[in-house]
Amino acid sequence: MKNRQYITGVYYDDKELLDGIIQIQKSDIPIFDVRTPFPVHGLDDVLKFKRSRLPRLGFVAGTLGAILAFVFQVWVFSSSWPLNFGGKPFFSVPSFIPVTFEMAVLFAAISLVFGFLIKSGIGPGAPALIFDERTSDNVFLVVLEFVDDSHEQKIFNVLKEAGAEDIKSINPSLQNE
Amino acid sequence: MYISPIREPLVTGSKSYKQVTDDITKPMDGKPGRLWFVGLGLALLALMLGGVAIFVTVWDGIGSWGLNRTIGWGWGITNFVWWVGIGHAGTFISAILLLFRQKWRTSINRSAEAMTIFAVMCAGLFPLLHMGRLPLGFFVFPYPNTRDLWVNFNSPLLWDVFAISTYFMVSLLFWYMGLIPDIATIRDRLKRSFKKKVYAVLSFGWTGSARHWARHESMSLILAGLAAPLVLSVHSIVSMDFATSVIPGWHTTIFPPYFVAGAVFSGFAMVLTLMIITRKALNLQNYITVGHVESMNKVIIATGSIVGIAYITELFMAWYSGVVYERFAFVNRAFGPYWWAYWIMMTCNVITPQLFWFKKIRRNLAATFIISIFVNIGMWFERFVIIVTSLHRDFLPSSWAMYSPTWVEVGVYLGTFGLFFTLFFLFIRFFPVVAIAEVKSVLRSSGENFVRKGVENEK
Amino acid sequence: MDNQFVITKNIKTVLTVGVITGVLLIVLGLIFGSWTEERIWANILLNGFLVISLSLGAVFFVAVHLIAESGWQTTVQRIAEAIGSNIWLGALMIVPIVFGVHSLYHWSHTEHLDSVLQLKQGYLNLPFFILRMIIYIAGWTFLIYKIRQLSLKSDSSSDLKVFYKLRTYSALFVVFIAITSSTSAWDWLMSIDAHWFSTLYGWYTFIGLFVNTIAVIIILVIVLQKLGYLNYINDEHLHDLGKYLFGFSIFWAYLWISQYLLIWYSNIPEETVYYVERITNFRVLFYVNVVICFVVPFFALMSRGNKRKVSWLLYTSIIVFCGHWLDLFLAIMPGTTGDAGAGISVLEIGFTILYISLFCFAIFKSLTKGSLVPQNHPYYKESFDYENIK
Amino acid sequence: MKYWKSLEEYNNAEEKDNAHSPTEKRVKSVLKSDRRDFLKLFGFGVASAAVMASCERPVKKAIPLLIQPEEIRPGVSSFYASTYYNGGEAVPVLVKVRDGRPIKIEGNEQCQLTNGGTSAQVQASLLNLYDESRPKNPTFNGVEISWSDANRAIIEKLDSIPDEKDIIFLTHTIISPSIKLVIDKLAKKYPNIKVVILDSVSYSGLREAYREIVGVSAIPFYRFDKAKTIVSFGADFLGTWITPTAYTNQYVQNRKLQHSQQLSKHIQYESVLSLSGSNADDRYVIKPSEQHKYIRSLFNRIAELTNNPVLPRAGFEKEVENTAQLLVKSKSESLVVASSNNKDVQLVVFGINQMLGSMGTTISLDNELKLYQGRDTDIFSFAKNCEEGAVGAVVCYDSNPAYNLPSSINFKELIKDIKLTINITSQNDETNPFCQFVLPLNHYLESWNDYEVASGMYSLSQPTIHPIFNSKDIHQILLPWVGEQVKTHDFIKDYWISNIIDNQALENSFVTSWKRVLSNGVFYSEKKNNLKNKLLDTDLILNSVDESGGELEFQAYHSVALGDGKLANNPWLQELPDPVSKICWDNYFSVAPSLAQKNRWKQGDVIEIKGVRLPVCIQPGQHEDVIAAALGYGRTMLTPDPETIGKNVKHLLNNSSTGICYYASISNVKTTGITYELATTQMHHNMEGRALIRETSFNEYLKDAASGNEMHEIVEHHHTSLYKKHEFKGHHWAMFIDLNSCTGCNACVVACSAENNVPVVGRDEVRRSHEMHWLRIDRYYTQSPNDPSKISVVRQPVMCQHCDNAPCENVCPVAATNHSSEGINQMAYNRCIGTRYCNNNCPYKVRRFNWYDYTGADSIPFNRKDATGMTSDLKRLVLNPDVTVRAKGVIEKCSFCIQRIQEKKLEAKKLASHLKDGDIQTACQQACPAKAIIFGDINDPKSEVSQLIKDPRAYHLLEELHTLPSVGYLTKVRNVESHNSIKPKYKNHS
Repeated sequence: MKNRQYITGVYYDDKELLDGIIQIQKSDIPIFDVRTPFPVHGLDDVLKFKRSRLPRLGFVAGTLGAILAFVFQVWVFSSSWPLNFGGKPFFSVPSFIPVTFEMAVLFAAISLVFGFLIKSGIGPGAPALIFDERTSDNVFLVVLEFVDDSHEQKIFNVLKEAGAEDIKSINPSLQNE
Repeated sequence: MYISPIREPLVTGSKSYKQVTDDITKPMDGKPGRLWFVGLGLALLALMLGGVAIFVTVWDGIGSWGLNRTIGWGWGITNFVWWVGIGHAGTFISAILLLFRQKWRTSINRSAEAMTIFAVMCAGLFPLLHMGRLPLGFFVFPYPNTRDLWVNFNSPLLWDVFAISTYFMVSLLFWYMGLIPDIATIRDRLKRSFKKKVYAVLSFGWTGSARHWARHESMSLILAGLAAPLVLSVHSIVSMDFATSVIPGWHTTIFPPYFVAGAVFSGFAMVLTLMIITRKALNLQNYITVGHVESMNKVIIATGSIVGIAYITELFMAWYSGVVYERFAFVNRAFGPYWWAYWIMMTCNVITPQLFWFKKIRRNLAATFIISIFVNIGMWFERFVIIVTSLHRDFLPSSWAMYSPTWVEVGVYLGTFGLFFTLFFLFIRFFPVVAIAEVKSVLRSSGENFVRKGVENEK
Repeated sequence: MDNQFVITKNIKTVLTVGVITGVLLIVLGLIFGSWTEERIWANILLNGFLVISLSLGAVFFVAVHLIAESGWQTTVQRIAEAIGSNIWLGALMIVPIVFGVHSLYHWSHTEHLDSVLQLKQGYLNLPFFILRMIIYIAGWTFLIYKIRQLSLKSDSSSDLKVFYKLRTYSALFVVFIAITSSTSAWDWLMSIDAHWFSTLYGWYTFIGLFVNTIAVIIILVIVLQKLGYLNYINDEHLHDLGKYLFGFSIFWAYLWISQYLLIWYSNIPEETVYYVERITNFRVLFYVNVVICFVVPFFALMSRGNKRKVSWLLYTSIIVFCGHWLDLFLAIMPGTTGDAGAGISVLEIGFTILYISLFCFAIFKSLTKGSLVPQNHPYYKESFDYENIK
Repeated sequence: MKYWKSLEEYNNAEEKDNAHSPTEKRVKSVLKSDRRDFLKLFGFGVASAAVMASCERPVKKAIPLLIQPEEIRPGVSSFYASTYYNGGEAVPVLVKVRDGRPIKIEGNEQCQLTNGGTSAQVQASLLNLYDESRPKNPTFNGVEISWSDANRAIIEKLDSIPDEKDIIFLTHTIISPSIKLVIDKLAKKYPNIKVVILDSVSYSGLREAYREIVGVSAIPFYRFDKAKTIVSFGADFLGTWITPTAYTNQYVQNRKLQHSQQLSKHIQYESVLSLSGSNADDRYVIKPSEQHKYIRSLFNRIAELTNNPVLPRAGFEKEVENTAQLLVKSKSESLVVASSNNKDVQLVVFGINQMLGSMGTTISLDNELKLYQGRDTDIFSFAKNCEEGAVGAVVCYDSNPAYNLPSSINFKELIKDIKLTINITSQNDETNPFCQFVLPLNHYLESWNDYEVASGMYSLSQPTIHPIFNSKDIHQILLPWVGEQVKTHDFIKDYWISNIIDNQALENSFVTSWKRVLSNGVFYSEKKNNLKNKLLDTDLILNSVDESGGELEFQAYHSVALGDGKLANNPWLQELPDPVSKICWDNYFSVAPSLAQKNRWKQGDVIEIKGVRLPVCIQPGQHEDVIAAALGYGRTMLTPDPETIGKNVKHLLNNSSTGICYYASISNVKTTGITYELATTQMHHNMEGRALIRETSFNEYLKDAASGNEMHEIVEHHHTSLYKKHEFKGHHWAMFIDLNSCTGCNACVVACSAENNVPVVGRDEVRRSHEMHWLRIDRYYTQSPNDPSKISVVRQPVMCQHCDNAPCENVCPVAATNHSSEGINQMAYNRCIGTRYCNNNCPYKVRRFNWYDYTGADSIPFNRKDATGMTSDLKRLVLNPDVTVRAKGVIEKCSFCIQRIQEKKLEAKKLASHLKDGDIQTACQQACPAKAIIFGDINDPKSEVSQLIKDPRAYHLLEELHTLPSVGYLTKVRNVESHNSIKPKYKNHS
């Protein structure tokens, strides 16, 4: 496998970043990544991200949690060992609601977080591919990837046209390896 | 996105993105000041006292507390409910205000969430400690066992086990997920060092990739959507510890929403108490502005009034019910031997927050600080009043008794303060108190005269 | 943008037909159905409370958003105002119950009260009941009149002072309604079952009427859009209204279960009597109520897409409206008509159609009285330009 | 041994001495040993006690009632008939023996006096068996010696006493025919022996009055069961007077409305609110010195009404008018008794009874009571003789003169010059330090003995355990002195054969008859006294009564729990709350609220009278000018830290040489400024208008049996539920308590503690409301507390109500408490984690939490909290092995004596028969002298409880909460003209 090379262009403003990206997209050069210090509003539309499937995951997990909790409680109370507590019926639905609800939330929340971490490939101690340490500070970075060296200059130009500053070819440092 | 010009800026002082990062991460640079060490030392001292008190409680027995055959719960459960309530502000701010698109939450949600977690840790101690047989506490979990005996799903205390642990878990995840980008910021600011490695591990390899951000936002929103009913459910379930009983003063249907309102009320008061000091100590006046304080005060007055209406509703319904026990319970609250607790509660919770109707007071930091402490005290007494005055004179006058705490109970309570502040001091030292990324995201719309090219000078 | 609403002939026709149908159904019900005096009064109370509660809910919606400095609601503020400003109609509709007090409220029969009701006489007595009614209606009407007037004023004046004054009156209204919503619910609804009491009842009723108001606002918004107005209301606004309906339906369910669970749990006869009556005599409706007030909006509006679908939103809102009508039905009927009125007949439907048609007339009339969006509102621009987080 | 000046000093001295005593040391070290050692010792202790008891116990002679004696079956209890007698009342009992150790005392249902009833003291007397402070070996001047050495020395000394000097045998009343025979034998050998009876309580006045009338000292046999009108002047016959257990049983016969429509009328004149007074229908509060005035007034009024001669120089108190009318109306079915220890007053009382014709109906001379034979003049002359040097030897037999002698006699001074002093005692009592010889006496559960309670009413005691210490029974102590070597059993048997059973015609062989008597424990002969009373000669009544009462008077009384104080070293009794004041662990000066207000005294303020400092207890229903305190206190209790409980108030009484008087006028009451927290189990005394105890008047009851209980029907009618009741297909246990029969005597409370191993927590813990009693008796005052005569008292025993809709069960997170299929609210102790949530939710507050390690069952070492020594090696032998000993941090509560239910169910199953109603008796039910507690299966249509539930008087406590309790109550009906019954504020839906 060939060594990947990247060219990065810096923006200092999120509005300019969005305009710049639209400009770059016109040139058919695929954008490898955009690094921002905070979630830039509208960026996902510009980059044409599909809507995340995390909500669906949360719903499924939550439903599963609720069903498991409810069925377990019913089983415990009416089948495993039906005990008479204060004359309450064995199948005492209102009593099951709180635990059912909590388990639904717990399942949904845990699955969401793990879904997010796994999908994003991050986690405790995961290596980070960092192009510019300032991206977590004040720099909006557009990262373009090239394999063929001949493309390098073209990309440079595109970025320049798109208003990017501080354009450079870079070999990213891997944090935490 | 257009923002109406009559809105107050959320970040003052014409901050650039860079400045935001610098200002907020400043406390993490260099050596901490003497004040910090003094504070931490005091907190550790209180924690040690708590440790001794806990040892006595577990070793000697609950008899070392001031409880008796009539009053089975006293300071312990009062503190439990109080701490859980305090915790609610964090979740309320980060979940419900997020759903309501209240942008001013961005400056305070991080520290409020941290307080949530620390407060829930403190709170969680009490249900454990109040058990007569702590070593057997694991019985509350429905694990398969040779006796084929499960747990009692009818018990609100069991619901608490699920609610509090879920709440703690979800709050922790929510908080930490929000923290990841900021930890990455700190990581990226550090020179190669051991510290940097630690932050690198903690940052989960966050890069700020647009794709991650999109996913992160989506997850945060749903977590907020989950946390909003969760925060309602937690204090509702806590309230059901009382409301499901038949004890007059405990059994009343308004408890669930009223407890939630009370929890947010006390939580905001605690956030204010701490943030008014923290913003000064850490020089964050530009991020936690008087406007923020005013917004929080508005929440205080709203929830305080809800709580007040609930008090009056309870009082009226006790009379209206025509039930002798109900009527007596409330007369006893107001004029019985614990009248002072009731009137402290009434004064602190219902009367003092009404001062916030005046804009001048609402925007006055000193006044806010004092009133927030009043509210903290009042909300503690609310739980004390509910627990102790309802129990000490219930149905059979033959069993009526009095309750006063022992040093052990007070010690455990102080110990939880120790725990809370130890964690809080460590938190402000090692993590950003304000959510850096989130503040940056509202800087454009709500920063004071955000000057774009100001950044150039910082290169 | 056509911001001036005009009542067309079609609207008039539809509403006139509604009024006539309502009257016809009532007459039919009276001739062919079995009815009692109690049932007539119960229907007057039910629909009267429904109408006045919608007015209150709508103004609360406006007021609470104004003091919370919310921007997005500016687009629907006038619609809510139109509903709210007809408080006089609701008052006219509910006041007649004074004449039916003896049919509706057991406590009014002072000649044979048991010991407990005697204890309650300090509150539950006719003169005080009427006095309270006057206070509620006078207070509401005054504050709503002020709010409406100030809001209309902003159409012609760009003075921010008007806006701040509006906010002050909104705050006053919120405080006043915070107390009176509970007490009026105790007076008009809870005291039907004179022995029964629940501290949550006031809040529960209030959240019910608030959800109902949101449903009605959604219905009106969509209807007006179909009539060609409000074209500036886009998916984002509908999404927000949908979230509202979704969220408050859950909140309503939370209060419902809070009240039911606690009473179910303690199982004290003085409290359970309320639910026992409903579960034995109104078994089906009792559960249907929960399903259409909670289960339907919960699943229908959970996904983001559904909240942005006009028809989906409209049908859900209509179902929720029916649900809260049923909720009121269950609050009123068991205590007044007992098992005799254990169902919904042409009489109930007739009354409701009649009242709602009259109410709609009034709402449309109010809509003509100003621009459909407050012109000089400080959040005017902000409310058109925003997006929900995905 | 050192002499001591004060009790405090005595305690210290004793403590120091204990340090040298190896046994005391051992006990102490056991108490302080760590858990592992403790378990070893405990295991060894139990095993050795069991082995010792089962190997050496006199199997051949003891005959169990139910089980054949050949062997002891481990885990199966045997019952032995015996008799409790401690110088006061005598109560035939059955002793439950398990694995060689007595663990419970039950009443003997064959006894015609008590019908199986017991008292708190009878129940508690078991614990004194396991009292480590008992003298363990014979001692001479504090040095342990052997029995043979002791006997040799004693005989030598006795022989050396010159004939002109008396040998005083100072004893409590001996009602044992066989001991009397032994003493006769002694008297034969030593003709100078003189028996002086020193009772802890003097009934000399009563006896002397009857001596006047019938010629010999006698206490007649009262029949409260035959009396329609009972008038008592200060006599607490339900609590402490003569034989309260028997009287309670008689008294309630006319209070049980479920059996007949008869209700006796009880009128009490008294100065201090007593147990009897609190049960009275009408009550008049008078000063103690006024008693005779009122009695004379009553005499004269009745004399007028019955045309009899009146007494001279007697005023008329108008309060007695009504009493007189009632008495005359019920004629011979009347009974007047008085507490006065003055012969003349008792003569007037006799005169009243005679005029009414009660002699022969409610007062019988056929079976004269043998109890309390002491004569005050004997005691004073004994003292005089001692002072004059006319006494050569004093032998004390369980009479503890150092404590029981009137305060004007200083025992120490009295006997310091006497050559031979012997104390035969089963207690570490106050007399021991002053006597040369201390001879340890068996506990009654270790001894053979016989009793004649009343003429012709015999009972037996048989040993149920081998003597724990080196002690002997009285026969074995005395017989060697006359040179006889005969076993007690044989001695008694011989005596009975020749004197008691022989008289009776037997249907069977003789030996069988003895066995049957042993097995029954009681024997009734047809023997009658031939005492005849003569008519009262009014001239006989000397006007010697001192009429001048002080402005402020002191009244000494005996507490129901502790009585004369003989059982003071008994944690069960000390922790028993007084049935009136609800205070335990101390005595106190009880004062009327108005007096307290006048002097600005608050509850617990210490005041001083004649050097006696005691805290004040504000007691409604007391005469304003009277300060009262209980006798029987000021004794030392061997707890891990020995302490003196309360103060001895005897020296507040000034005794003339003619008799002991239990009141005195006092002046100069000093307020000390010190406060002392009294330990009490009830702090609020007003029902707050709640329909907890429902009562009505007899008139209203006759009109409508449900009167006062109107609420029950309303509540039943409005019971709605959101879920169906669980079905109880087999048994459904239930209990009913007749509030009209319950006198509040507390026997049930001690019985429950003994049966269920309920921990004793000590004074400090009671102060903190940590008491553990599973069964408590709630006591409320109704009416205004400021009018002492109007105040009325209601009582209600409350234990777990075993609700079918139990609020407690719902909330336990770990399912440690739930409902059995037989309707019992059950606790799984080993599952309990101690959240106390159930306790909070219990509307009856009957659940008890183990705040500390009271029992030693906790797994954490060094944290035991045993203030009363109840976990000592020896005391643990009293534990009921059928009931779990609860650990620290666990909730416990009444189980309906589930162990008894299971036992009887198993028995029935083994016999393949059905349980009969009444087969199962809970401990409280069994102990109750009033038989106010009824237990049974509500699913059995023939059972008594299923009949009672239909009784119009039946209701449940807090029934409006719909907790569906299995315990029910029957309304209290007072025999009063009209009754301000509390109208319950409860809804009735119209």
